[in-house]
Amino acid sequence: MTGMLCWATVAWLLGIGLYGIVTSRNYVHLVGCLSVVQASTYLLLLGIGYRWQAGPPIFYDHPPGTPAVDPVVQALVLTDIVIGATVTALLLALVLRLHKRTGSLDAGSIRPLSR
Amino acid sequence: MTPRARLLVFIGACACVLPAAVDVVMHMPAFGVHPLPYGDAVNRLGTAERHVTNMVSLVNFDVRGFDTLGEEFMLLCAVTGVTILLRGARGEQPTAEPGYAPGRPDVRRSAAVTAIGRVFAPLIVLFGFYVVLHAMTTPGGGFQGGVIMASGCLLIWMGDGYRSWRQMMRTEILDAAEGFGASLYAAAGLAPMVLGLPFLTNILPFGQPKDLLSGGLMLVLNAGVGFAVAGGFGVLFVEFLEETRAVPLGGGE
Amino acid sequence: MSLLLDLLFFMTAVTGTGIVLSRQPGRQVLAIAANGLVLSLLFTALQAPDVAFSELAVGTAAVPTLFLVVLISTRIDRTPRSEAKE
Amino acid sequence: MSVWGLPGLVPLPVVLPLVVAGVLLAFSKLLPARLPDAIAVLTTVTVSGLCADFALHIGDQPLVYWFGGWTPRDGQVLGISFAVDPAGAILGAFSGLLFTCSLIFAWGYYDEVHAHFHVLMLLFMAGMVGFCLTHDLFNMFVWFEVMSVAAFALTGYALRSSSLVGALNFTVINTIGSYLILAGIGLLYAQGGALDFSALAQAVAKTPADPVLTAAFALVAMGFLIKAAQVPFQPWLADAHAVAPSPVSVIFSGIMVPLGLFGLARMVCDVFAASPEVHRVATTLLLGMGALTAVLGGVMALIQRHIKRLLAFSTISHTGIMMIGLASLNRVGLAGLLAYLIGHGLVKASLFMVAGIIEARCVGTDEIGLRGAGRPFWAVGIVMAVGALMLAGLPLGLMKIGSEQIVGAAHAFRQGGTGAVLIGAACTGAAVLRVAGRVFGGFGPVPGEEKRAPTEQEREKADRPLSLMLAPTLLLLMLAVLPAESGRAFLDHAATMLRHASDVRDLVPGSATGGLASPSARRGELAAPVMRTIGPWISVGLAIVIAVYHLGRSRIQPAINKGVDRVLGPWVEVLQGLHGGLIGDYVAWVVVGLAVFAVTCAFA
Repeated sequence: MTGMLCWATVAWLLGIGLYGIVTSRNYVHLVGCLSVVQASTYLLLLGIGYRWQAGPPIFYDHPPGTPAVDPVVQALVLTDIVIGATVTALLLALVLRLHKRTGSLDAGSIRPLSR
Repeated sequence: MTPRARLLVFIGACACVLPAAVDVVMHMPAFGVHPLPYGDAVNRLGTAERHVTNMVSLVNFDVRGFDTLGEEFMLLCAVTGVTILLRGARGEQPTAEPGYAPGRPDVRRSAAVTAIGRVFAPLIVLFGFYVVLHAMTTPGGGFQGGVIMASGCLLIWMGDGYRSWRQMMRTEILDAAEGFGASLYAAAGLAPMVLGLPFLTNILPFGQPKDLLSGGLMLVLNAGVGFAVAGGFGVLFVEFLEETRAVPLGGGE
Repeated sequence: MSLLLDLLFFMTAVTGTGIVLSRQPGRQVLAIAANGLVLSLLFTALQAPDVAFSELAVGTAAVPTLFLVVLISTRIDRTPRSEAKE
Repeated sequence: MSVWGLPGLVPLPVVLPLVVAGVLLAFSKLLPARLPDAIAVLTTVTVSGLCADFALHIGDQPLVYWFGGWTPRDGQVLGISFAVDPAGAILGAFSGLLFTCSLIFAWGYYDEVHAHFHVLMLLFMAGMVGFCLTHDLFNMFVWFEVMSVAAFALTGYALRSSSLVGALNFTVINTIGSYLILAGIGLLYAQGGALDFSALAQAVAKTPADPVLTAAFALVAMGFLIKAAQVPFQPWLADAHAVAPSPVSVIFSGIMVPLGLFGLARMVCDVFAASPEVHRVATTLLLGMGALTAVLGGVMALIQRHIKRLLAFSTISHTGIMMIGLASLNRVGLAGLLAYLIGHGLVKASLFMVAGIIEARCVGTDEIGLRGAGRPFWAVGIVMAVGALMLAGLPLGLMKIGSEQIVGAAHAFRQGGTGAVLIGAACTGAAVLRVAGRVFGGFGPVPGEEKRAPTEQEREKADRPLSLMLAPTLLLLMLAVLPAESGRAFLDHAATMLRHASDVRDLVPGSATGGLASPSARRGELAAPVMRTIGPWISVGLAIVIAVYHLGRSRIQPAINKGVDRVLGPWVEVLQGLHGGLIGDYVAWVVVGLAVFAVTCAFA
């Protein structure tokens, strides 16, 4: 049951994030929606690495050998978070510059090339 | 497409994807009980082979340290990109005044806010440093600590205002820290190659488990990440906050 | 444990939806920070303290700050104060 | 092994540019103006040399290198490995060559920002080489992201509003693609419990018909297809390539986009080698997508007036042609993919350099506005015309080998595909030929459908010596037209190893024949000899006819022109509208692509 809920949340976040991007009229809002899409990947990876009745993969208080969840997916998610932060920063920088150029944040009104 | 047509296309496509998604969810391995051979192997080997207690750091800096190398340089890439995008067009002006929102009253910050900022900023930076140091034993590491250090400095901005903050953050130093940290990571990986061992082989003594200085080469790599992330996020904050300053007389975009 | 996880999954879905539906950028910054917070809690519950730590630093502090700065920057007047007063 | 290619040096092609980039950044404010140029060129040459050396000295086994000395224990893979095979190494060497030429072309172009351009270019290259050589799925994703982030930043470099929107669209679509890949990696990890290609291939062989694995394939493939700009994910490419600085567009079109297909080839031939279900989905879908992309890209190229945008659409078309080769999944098709990738990369890189020269010299990229403006340096026009004919399928050099094999493979495996190859080649060749005729010859005073296309006034820094810009252009074009028959055996070997990546290492016993077996490949080589000799000339002829028609409109009765315009006009409007630069539209198409995958997986 919890598992289903986890995978369903992943699918929901992916879908709603894409919905947000498709309907977005504001570039800042769009960047926020992209982070929702990304949150779905965090959840998927950590959900896969989870194990009932297991502790964190840190053997400071527990001796090595106590049941622990998967450390590999956690390392992957850490990388994922860095990717998310860097891409968000880059996108926001683009958005800022674009706002200075055109005075608008509306994704619908700015076209890359004039007709 | 009109927004309406676009939404219809999106909904139609989602309707097609939905049955497949349900099928996949039904066939996913059982949550919390399926085998995890890779992670278990790391948990089994980690403390015995590298004398560290934090397995996530072990994966990040040793077993899959090559991924982290790429990750560090990805950060470097993004920061350089942001610098080009923002600094490239406006130039750098460490002494400029902040801009202000029209119609918004100019509230002076109270002495208490300033004091809180000045007291807590060093504390948070210190805490970030602590987090970096304890990567091998408890949760934390170069990345988390670096972000905390860079964010801690933001308290000066909130307490003392833009100008004091900007005078504290020197881009030359931040750039250098970032480049140095990332290069340190790569150089530490190259060092074993001089001895004829594979890239990133852990050649330093491993120390004792639960000891701050356990993990051998991982300590150097962790320090490199700490420098790179603190510098990188520092540059990001500087470049973004410079966007809130006023344009100097005669200088336009 | 199971109930706590269920609740946190639900909260994640709700706050994520909140980010998408808050079309006003100022409110969205809050939604992003709230989502970051819920995600950190969830990661802690999923026995991933390292990831929770990162998410707390990045998702509730650094990234919302960047969004906030973008909002400030798109709203301020860029003439220097001394000039504007004259 | 030669002295250079000591097995211990395998990580250097990736690590060297990273270190140089880090040092350049740390000392960016202290270095004199021209030094970063020189350092960067030296680095790219070294990387190219190293990779070429690997490519030439690998035997029948890939060169496996375990990072950190984490070799597998008791059958459990722990660390990350590089498995250098000839295909990956030759692509690494090729990207090094393109970066060298592009940096020489850009010499003196960017002096205002301290070495930042060089830092990004070096990281861009390191990402590509890592992507080509790695044998670990997540590591592949990391290098893919390094490559993407560098590309995002470089696209917006010019800071015009068009380049900013182009970069935004590029970033958003490609980042969605990355997240889809990551989700696919997650599903693979859930089912296979590993990230190493060979270990995953083993896991796939155990449960070949699992829906989770098929979904994982669909997600990862989507990510790579977005990068490779296949229909319906293609519009971002035109927005991004049109507005990026020309030295960067050289890299984008020359290697970055086709690398998406290379990643897909690795997936299909290595990780999913033992899954007949995936192979069934792949062959059906990839052939259809490739054919559609080849034709649509060609038609779109014909109705553009912004020279770089036109070239970008021709890249879309030619990537579609490569995909037709990939879709056959046999040795001939893969050898064709590799040959075409490199041949097309050489030609397209030199064409983008010509576009850069036009932009720098004539101040503009609008074909119609620049009519006759290139007359003073007509020699460049000849380069462009030769490039155009090469795109149209002139049987010379690597592209000849590539198209022969792609057509052969497509013919043997299913009767479709060949027509799409010819139409795509003819249309793109005609479009570029038209530009050459109009800009350098002053022909074509009456524009046709292309006048409806979007355009912009742009300029790039003009005071660069023409010789420095022309030298790499000529070098690349020469490499493209030189006879390459001696490379045939090498490419064949590379394709064989790429195709049998998993069973070379004996990890999946008995599953070597996933999809199509070698007999059909042999048939492909022998099939359609008529098509192989006549085909290229048909497309070249067609290209010349179309170009002459476009340029000769002024000689035709105005009534006929008006009639043609009335018939084609609405269709052109629709096509332009589909590429209108709205990010929401593009993302909607991504979801449509997901739906196509889902439906194909259900019914294939």
